[in-house]
Amino acid sequence: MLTWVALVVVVLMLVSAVAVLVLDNFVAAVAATSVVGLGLAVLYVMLQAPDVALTEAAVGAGLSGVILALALRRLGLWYLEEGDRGAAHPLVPSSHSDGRGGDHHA
Amino acid sequence: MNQIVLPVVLPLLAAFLMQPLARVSRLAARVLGPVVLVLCAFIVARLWLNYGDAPFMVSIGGFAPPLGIVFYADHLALIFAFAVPIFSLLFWPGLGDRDSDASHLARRDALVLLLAASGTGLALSGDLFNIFVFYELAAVASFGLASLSGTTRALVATLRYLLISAFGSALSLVGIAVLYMKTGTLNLADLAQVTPHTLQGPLGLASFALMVIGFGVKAELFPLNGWVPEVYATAPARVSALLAGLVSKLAALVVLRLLVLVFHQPEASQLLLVLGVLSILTGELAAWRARDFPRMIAFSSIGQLGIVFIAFSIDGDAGLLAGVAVALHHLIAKSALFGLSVRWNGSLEALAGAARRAPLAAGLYVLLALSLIGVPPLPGFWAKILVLVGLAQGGSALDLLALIAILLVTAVEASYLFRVAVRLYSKGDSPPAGHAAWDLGVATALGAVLLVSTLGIAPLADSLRSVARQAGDAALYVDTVLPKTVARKD
Amino acid sequence: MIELDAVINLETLVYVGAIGLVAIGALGLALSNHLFRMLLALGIAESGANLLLILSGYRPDATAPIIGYGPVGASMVDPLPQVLVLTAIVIGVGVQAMAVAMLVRVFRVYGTLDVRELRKRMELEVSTAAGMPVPTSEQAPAGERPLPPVPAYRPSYGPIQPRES
Amino acid sequence: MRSIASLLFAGGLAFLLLALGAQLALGDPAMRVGAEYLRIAGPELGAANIVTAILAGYRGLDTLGELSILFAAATAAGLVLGRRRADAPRDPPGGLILRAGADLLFPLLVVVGIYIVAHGHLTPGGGFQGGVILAAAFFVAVLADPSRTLNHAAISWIEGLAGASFILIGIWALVEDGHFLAPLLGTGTMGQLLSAGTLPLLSVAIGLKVGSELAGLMADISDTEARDQ
Repeated sequence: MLTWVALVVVVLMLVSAVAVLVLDNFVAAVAATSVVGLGLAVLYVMLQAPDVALTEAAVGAGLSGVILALALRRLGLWYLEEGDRGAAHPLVPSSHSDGRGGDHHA
Repeated sequence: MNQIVLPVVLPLLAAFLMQPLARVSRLAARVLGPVVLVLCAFIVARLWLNYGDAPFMVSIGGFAPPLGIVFYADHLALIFAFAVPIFSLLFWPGLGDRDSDASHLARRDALVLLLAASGTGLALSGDLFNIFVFYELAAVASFGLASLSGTTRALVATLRYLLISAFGSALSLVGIAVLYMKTGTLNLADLAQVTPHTLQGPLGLASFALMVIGFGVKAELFPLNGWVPEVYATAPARVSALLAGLVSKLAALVVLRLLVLVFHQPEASQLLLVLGVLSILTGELAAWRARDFPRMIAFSSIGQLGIVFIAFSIDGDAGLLAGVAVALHHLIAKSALFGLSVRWNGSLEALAGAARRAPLAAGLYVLLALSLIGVPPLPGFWAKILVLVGLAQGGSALDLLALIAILLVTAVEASYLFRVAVRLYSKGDSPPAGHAAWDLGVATALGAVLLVSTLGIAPLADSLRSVARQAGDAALYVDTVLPKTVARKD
Repeated sequence: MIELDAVINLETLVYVGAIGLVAIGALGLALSNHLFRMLLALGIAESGANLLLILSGYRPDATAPIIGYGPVGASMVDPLPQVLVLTAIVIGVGVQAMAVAMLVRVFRVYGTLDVRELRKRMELEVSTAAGMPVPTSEQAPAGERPLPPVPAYRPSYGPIQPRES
Repeated sequence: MRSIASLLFAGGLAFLLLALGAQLALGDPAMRVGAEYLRIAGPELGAANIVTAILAGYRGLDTLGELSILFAAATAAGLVLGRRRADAPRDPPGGLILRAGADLLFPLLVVVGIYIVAHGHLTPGGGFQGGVILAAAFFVAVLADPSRTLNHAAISWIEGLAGASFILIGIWALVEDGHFLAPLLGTGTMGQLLSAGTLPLLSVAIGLKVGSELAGLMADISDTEARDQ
């Protein structure tokens, strides 16, 4: 049973990790990194590492998510839908029209 | 003997207190850093004089190894533990600027102190993960220092450096995980005992490769050295001098310890040899094409460090001696060159006529260039000849390939270094301004060290030989750190 | 329910997951041209390394290394890798925060986070500051929009001038 | 071209490590020092949580290095971001729910953070985890209403003194016992709050240092003006 849970978590984590790389929307990408962090925390509990799980949950899923989200606002990458690209979002009065910084995959 | 931790923790203490102190007294904060560094150098020198004949071991917290972290001080470690505070002082960034923001100055001084502490820690530590931690500390402190000029180009260069370096650290962490899974210990002496029968073959090689690539980032080793020219072209010249001179040698020292103690297998040496050859070829050819002074000496330092790693790959004490000699020579010569680049930071064309404005600096440049190329009586020649002789004695196809590569790049090196020398002594309309007294003084002092060691090359070679023999003696390391009758605390 | 344990055990699963994370992170670092994306990829690679390290101390049927946490006398997992990972996690978040600070500054001046664009402008600025001739047009890829003007050099930490766009 | 090379590299790395996995004896670690820690860490240091015992005891120097790294990162970030302009625009305050929530959350987070720091030697958690939660507490307050700023002078005093006290406890041990960071003050009774000698003291220093460092870092980032219009 536990192995099933682990399988689901590992698959979810890998899918989210790929999503971080391919999602166009940076808010979604940051959310996906938080999912990776949460998955890690679950795996740490299963691997009998409660201290690490607590830290990973606080840091990987919480703190670093907050820092990255903050960065998104400062970098003008905070748009929730494709159509919002570049337009000033109500949440971010300071976002700039040039501020989307295209992401080109090679 | 237990005071050997002080040169690591006192700079940390000073760095932590720097900013509150700057709020109380600016003057105290400005002098705190140099005072602490002088104190550290003094402590190391005193311990070296009193106990330095045989290597000694200090367990942190009194926990007997392999449970606790240990510091291991042999001659080589003590040389670097002494050089770190001295070079940090020589290239202390706080002299002669009029920046008035006290908290800016306090932060900058704190970063240099953190770099010094991590450097001493890297030289002394005898625990793999502790080395990793100090390596990371050196990395983070150098990110801050590399972006010190505050220009956006420096930030871009630093960001790329950060990504490369952090990725390298992740790789070496994977290497540590593989190693720990098989051996169950992190103490270098303990590893030296168990790796011969637990970590051989492809697994050991993979673990070594991951760690060498990771720790090789700071040592400017081949795959992950793309950051070097950008950072040295944009960072303040004194910071470049510290990174290229000192920090790269400390990373090389870590690789040396890994090779001697943990991964004592021929495949590991061959891997190092190949990476070293690739480093010298890419580095020196790029230096030949460089059009500005800082990047030229940055690329040339990639090449020189490649020679160090080639030397380490030679079997036995001869290789260690050659590697240590090249590394120490490069530490002195390249630091002095970067000291000169404080003012000569522009394109090579702009250096025309600089010899008339700054005759001493131009003379120093010629001396340093001759030594780097390896012209006979200078120490650089002896260092290089040791490598070549070692390779010739090794005699395998790879060794001979490396030998040819070194000879080839020496010609390239001579061509681009002389090109600059000619330009210095040619006629020019607007030569760059002369150097500040401190920078010129430091470069002169380092040049004088080179000249003096030319005169005393025979005794110097003898003492270096004993240093190398000690550093290459894995059995001595194990016996010192893990004495047969385990002396527990109290 | 299918008996999964007969096919694969927890350790192997986690091992595959950890290696996958490292590989995906490496791939992201190599392929992406956006600095922020590269930072996210770096975090993923570090997570993979941490997971691998935890795995290096795990053994089945052992409890967490806290006395009184599991049944008395039960064997415990190796505590040392957990300590190392705690350290590594905190190092990782520190580096990440510092990188974010640098990203914010770079973006404020250059207005882009595309690595190729940034490197081009960095090269240009370095050349200009060194007094070297600017790389000629044949080195610039054809068909792209011309580079925006280089902001004049300003002393560190002065007020940031608005960039014309 | 580059993408193909990177794909090959990453794929090769993964393949290599997966192939080596067979030799790794997963789930059967060597436990060379690990078993020794499990055997003696409890009695020797008096801490029920062996992870904390190793973190602040056996590998206290690593922890000091880690605090220094966090400090270096915060220092470098402060250098990079510089001072904010007085007239720079700030983000608007969050909505009513966020502000009310933050006011409720703040005392809760502070209490939880202090609890986790203080019980690090007994239960999962310790200086780092508690410190992160403390930092979050202060940061949530700033996030809800950006016009409230953290007092930078206070932060720099706390982080300076917390870090210094960690080192000074170590130097005290060097003078007293002859070894830097050696455990002092006896072990006490395992399981009680006041046990494990200097470990809880070190834990508190770690918690304060990590908390103030991270709070300062986040405040610095959030304080920088958004891009100039």
